[in-house]
Amino acid sequence: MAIIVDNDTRLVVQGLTGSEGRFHGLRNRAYGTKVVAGVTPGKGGQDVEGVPVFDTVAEAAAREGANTAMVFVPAPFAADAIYEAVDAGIVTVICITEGIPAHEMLRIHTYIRSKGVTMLGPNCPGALSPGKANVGIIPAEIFSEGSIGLVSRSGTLTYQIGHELTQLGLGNSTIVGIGGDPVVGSSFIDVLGKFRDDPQTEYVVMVGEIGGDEEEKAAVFIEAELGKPAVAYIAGFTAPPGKTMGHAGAIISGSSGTAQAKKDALEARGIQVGTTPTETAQLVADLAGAP
Amino acid sequence: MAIIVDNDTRLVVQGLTGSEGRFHGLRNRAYGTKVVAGVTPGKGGQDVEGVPVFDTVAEAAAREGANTAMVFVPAPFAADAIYEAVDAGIVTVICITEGIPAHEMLRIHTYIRSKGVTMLGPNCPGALSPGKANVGIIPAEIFSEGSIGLVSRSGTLTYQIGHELTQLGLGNSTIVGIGGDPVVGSSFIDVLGKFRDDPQTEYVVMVGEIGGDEEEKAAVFIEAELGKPAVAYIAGFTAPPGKTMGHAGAIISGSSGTAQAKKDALEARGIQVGTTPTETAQLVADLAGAP
Amino acid sequence: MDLYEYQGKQLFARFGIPVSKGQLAETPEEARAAAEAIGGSVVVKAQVLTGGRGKAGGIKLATTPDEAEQHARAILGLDIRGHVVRRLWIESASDIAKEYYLSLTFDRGAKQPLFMFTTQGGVEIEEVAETNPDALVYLHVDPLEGFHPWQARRLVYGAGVTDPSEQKQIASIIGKLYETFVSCDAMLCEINPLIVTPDGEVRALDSKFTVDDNALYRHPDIAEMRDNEAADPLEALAREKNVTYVKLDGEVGVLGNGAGLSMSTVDVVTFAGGRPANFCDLGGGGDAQGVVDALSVITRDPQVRSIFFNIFGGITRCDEVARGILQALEQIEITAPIVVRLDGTNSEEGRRILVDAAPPGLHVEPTMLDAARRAVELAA
Amino acid sequence: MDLYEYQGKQLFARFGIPVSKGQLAETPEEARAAAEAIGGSVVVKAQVLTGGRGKAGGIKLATTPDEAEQHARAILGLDIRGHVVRRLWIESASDIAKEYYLSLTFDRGAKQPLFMFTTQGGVEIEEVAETNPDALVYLHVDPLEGFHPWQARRLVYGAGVTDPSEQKQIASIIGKLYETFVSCDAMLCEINPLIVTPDGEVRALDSKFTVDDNALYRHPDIAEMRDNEAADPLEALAREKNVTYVKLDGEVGVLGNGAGLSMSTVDVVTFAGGRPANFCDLGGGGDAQGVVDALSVITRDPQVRSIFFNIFGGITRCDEVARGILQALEQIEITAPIVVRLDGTNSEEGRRILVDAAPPGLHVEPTMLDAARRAVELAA
Repeated sequence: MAIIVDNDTRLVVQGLTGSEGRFHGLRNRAYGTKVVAGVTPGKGGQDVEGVPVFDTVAEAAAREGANTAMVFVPAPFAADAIYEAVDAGIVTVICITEGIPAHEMLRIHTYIRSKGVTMLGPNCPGALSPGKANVGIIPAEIFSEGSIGLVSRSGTLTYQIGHELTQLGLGNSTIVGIGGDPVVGSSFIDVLGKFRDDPQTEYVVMVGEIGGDEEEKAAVFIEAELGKPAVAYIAGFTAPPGKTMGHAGAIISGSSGTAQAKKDALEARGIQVGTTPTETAQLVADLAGAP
Repeated sequence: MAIIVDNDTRLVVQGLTGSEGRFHGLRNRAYGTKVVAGVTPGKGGQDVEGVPVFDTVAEAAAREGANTAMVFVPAPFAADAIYEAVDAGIVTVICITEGIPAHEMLRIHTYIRSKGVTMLGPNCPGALSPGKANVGIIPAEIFSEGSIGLVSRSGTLTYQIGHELTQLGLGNSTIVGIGGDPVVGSSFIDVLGKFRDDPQTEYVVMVGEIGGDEEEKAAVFIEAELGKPAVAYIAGFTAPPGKTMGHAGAIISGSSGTAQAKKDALEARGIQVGTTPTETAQLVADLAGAP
Repeated sequence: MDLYEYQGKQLFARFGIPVSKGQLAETPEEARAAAEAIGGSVVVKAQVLTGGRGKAGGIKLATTPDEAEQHARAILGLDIRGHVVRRLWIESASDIAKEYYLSLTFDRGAKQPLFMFTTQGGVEIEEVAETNPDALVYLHVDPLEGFHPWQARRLVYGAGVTDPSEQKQIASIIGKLYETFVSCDAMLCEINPLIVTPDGEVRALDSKFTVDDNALYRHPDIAEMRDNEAADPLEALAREKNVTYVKLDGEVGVLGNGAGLSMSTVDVVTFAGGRPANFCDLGGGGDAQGVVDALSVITRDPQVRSIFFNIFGGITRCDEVARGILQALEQIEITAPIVVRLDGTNSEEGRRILVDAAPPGLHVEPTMLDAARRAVELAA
Repeated sequence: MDLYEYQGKQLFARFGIPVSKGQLAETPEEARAAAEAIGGSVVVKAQVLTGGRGKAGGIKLATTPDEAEQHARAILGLDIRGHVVRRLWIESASDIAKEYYLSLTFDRGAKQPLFMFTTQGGVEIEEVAETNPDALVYLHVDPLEGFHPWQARRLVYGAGVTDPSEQKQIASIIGKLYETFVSCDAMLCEINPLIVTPDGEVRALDSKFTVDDNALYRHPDIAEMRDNEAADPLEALAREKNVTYVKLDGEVGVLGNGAGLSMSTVDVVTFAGGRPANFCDLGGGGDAQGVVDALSVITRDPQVRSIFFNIFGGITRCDEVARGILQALEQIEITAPIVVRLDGTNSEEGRRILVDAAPPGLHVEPTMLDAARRAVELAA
């Protein structure tokens, strides 16, 4: 099983001919992901180390059966690329690109929901289901296959926690980066719902950070509906209000979105929150009864 | 039973304080329709012969439980009135106003579908379920209660056929005017689907006219899914191409939308088409075994 | 409302779609002056609201102002499919390497705007659709979501445009055409041909442009483009008096209330063996003055030999219509006999009013069919 | 990006929202000239990117140009909540009959723009929300469907505005505010107070305006409004070098890769008993030059007494980071000791490079926690 990406994933890389798209697209293929096509307008007919390139996503879907898109096109063109993927029938869109204007994302968010599309990002590291597929920029070698679902707003922090889990002998079902922008395609709850329905996933780790109230909402969901043990980590306890901390979405507005508020909300629902990545991994290990 | 309007209808009249809104709103109430509210921005707090007037549809819905809206506001403001009704939770919108730009209606059509709202019009006479409720401008005294569902793009032509049915001793479940504009809220098929599910309706009469291809689509539906005997009438056999015949939607574009093409499509599906209103009524009488 | 080629091009230009330089001319002298002002070779193009101008001799190339004047003299006054040429568009002549086709139509069936694009332009699109359907790319646009650049790419690549500069120019024109279409409340925007010049420039060489009549209130500049002189004079008169009137070819003047019933009335006259002279809809609420106005238009048609009044009262009150008829008979000289059928609201009173007054040549009939037959008889 | 009051008002005015006449002044003399040009009584308003100007003495009424100059002299240079006043907005004084509140915010939770309107303006909206929640009307707008006039009516009638002229003016301002918000990619547009003058005119008397940094690329005019001098000088330097840097108050300079890990690193320093001097994110793909740039910003802070490098290599290659550190040590004078923790991609090679070079004051630690403790110790 696993969620979002797996052996059924047939990936089209939008922006495959760009340097980043090429690097990560081929890296994903090397991992075993079925990278079936690339799309770069005007470069249809070319190929990137054997991966055929098309002018439009519609062609990639029709000719190669692509069902998942990874978006690597520059921010000013990324929103259009996402709409194109959705309108071509792609059901999972993973947008690595960062810097898409928040208003564009409001519209995209509303639109993809009406179409039943799953989207990660923008500004996300992608999703990795160890042993099955890797779509995005997550360094797969850190992770091993297992029963822990990991969902995070951050890339490197995820690697850090994944690394600590691996050192404790624990593996992952799927590692999901939802992205660090103020509006992203999937909320924590969306991903937690998928973990709930995934038989491979037995435990869940949620890695949040300051800004917004998705962690607070997720706390309610975890208590009421997840039905699996969960542990959380929150970054940004020492962040000052009104400052954007690297991620466009990581900002304390007035008194809302603080790490402490999120921690309190989680603990009030009986969810343990680690103070450091190390402690968080240890909490999972304790739950999972690892060595 | 009956469809669209009935004893459960709680009507708010948008534009109740205008001369037409007032005249027909009160006429509908006199028939027995539950006219619970009017809306005219800036006139909240007034009343029209005991019907309370509100500034917004949201208030009319919250305070008087309105579930159906009749739109009588001038064309330039009618689209906004429709959106307002939908966003206030109204589930049935009947727009009498004519002259709403077709592009506005494209957007409204797309929007109401996503919200599951039933809409008649614009440029329609409304709906009458004899003995239950009348919403719109249909002269109810011509019609009697019975088992024949009548759906039409035209007002007076509907009265003509209804009159002939009444003279033959036949009554109606509901008379539905979908409106004469190029884009209306409900297609023939939408209304036929409701007649199919309505136990009171045993026979159906469809009154079409030149323009578009809704009658052709309806022919397919009647044959495949209606499951009740149906008769049709089409107006405009002698209309020249490229001319708008009174209704904005009644226009033959190039070679499409002719009355003959519609008649042929209906007859090809085994549906009888009357040449005159009188003959059409007689065909129904023959089917229904009336005196 | 249909626009002339040059009017459509003016709107195209307003939204940034490239068109050739040109000027309007209504006389041979103006055509010469325009050719001089534009310079070089020009094309003299008849402005008529119908197709087939080329075959009818309505489009001519002129290499000199002299020649432009001569062509203008020949084309002005030409009758092209019933349309007399009164305006010319004098336009800088284009070298044409390729002819494409691009249109955006209002798809009533799908309830969405529909793009059509093909590299097989310059001929009727119906022809392409029949003989080479794979060459025609269709694309609907969700009216709430609006247009996105990828849609232009899908059309351009889908139709097999391979030159990168053409791809870019056409994609840009496609986006601008959508903007034009929505901003102008258009029902049709067609560019045929969309040409590529030998130096690779893409331009709209023709335009077919229809605007939603119901939306003209918010486009006063477009509403002003209407050429009232080009319309049938009776239809122009009707528009002035706010009467819904369409001229037909026969002898039985027809007047009904409501579009559907009026169409049905015209049909019934035909089935009764007569030829309707017109379609005329009194509208939903017809009052006495409306009846007078409608009759004054109908009777202006010298072909009319009888008049058939078919009224089913709903909101319309039949007594009011009866009074209108009597009033009209006083105010206008009406020689044709009038057959009246009244039913519905206040029909008894209406009939009584007419029977009591009993003006000469007025016949009251009980049913729509009876009345139609009588009117046909009287016109024979 | 936050805008000054006067910049927000300029954008308001561009979209037709009424504001008072005013001029910018950076010296007392300019303030006098502005007051003369505007005429009548003026208000001298400190332009700072924080609230509480009034209480801090940053807003003064002047009835003469002399007085305006005096006020300007007093206000320029004031420190308001850590912001030094360097600009003044001299504005025609308004008579105020009523004070309302109107805002449009980017509601991250609901994923929709959110209108808030109340007739209880002029105070902090949080106060109204607490003490008089029924007076505050909320309304979300579907971002695909866009704004409709009924939404303005719902706000205006919902808040109990009864005067018809006010209703009309405010409804119009609401529509324009939505247009402003969407067209400018705003995250917040707040008008507090929205005043009604004694003669019934409605006007925006203040503005709070935040624009999405990610959208500035398509608003070069707004991007130019940024006042680089108002920012912390180190943050301004960082922006110039494209380094993601936020100044904090402590002594341990922090540098991580990725926003989440960098935030976590700052936290861990705190939990280890230290005080972080900054947040600094090397970004996802950090190369050697990026490391040099980041270090050059961090070491410019005189408070920094140790530097903590926390890298988890994914796309970032640890060997590249190690080379960057060595390069920086050659190019910049760095006196503070550096603690480095490298994990992930090429971390072994990275550590080897550092251990082999063994520059003085550089410490390599095996884990994030160990490294944090060491950095805190070294800063003590």
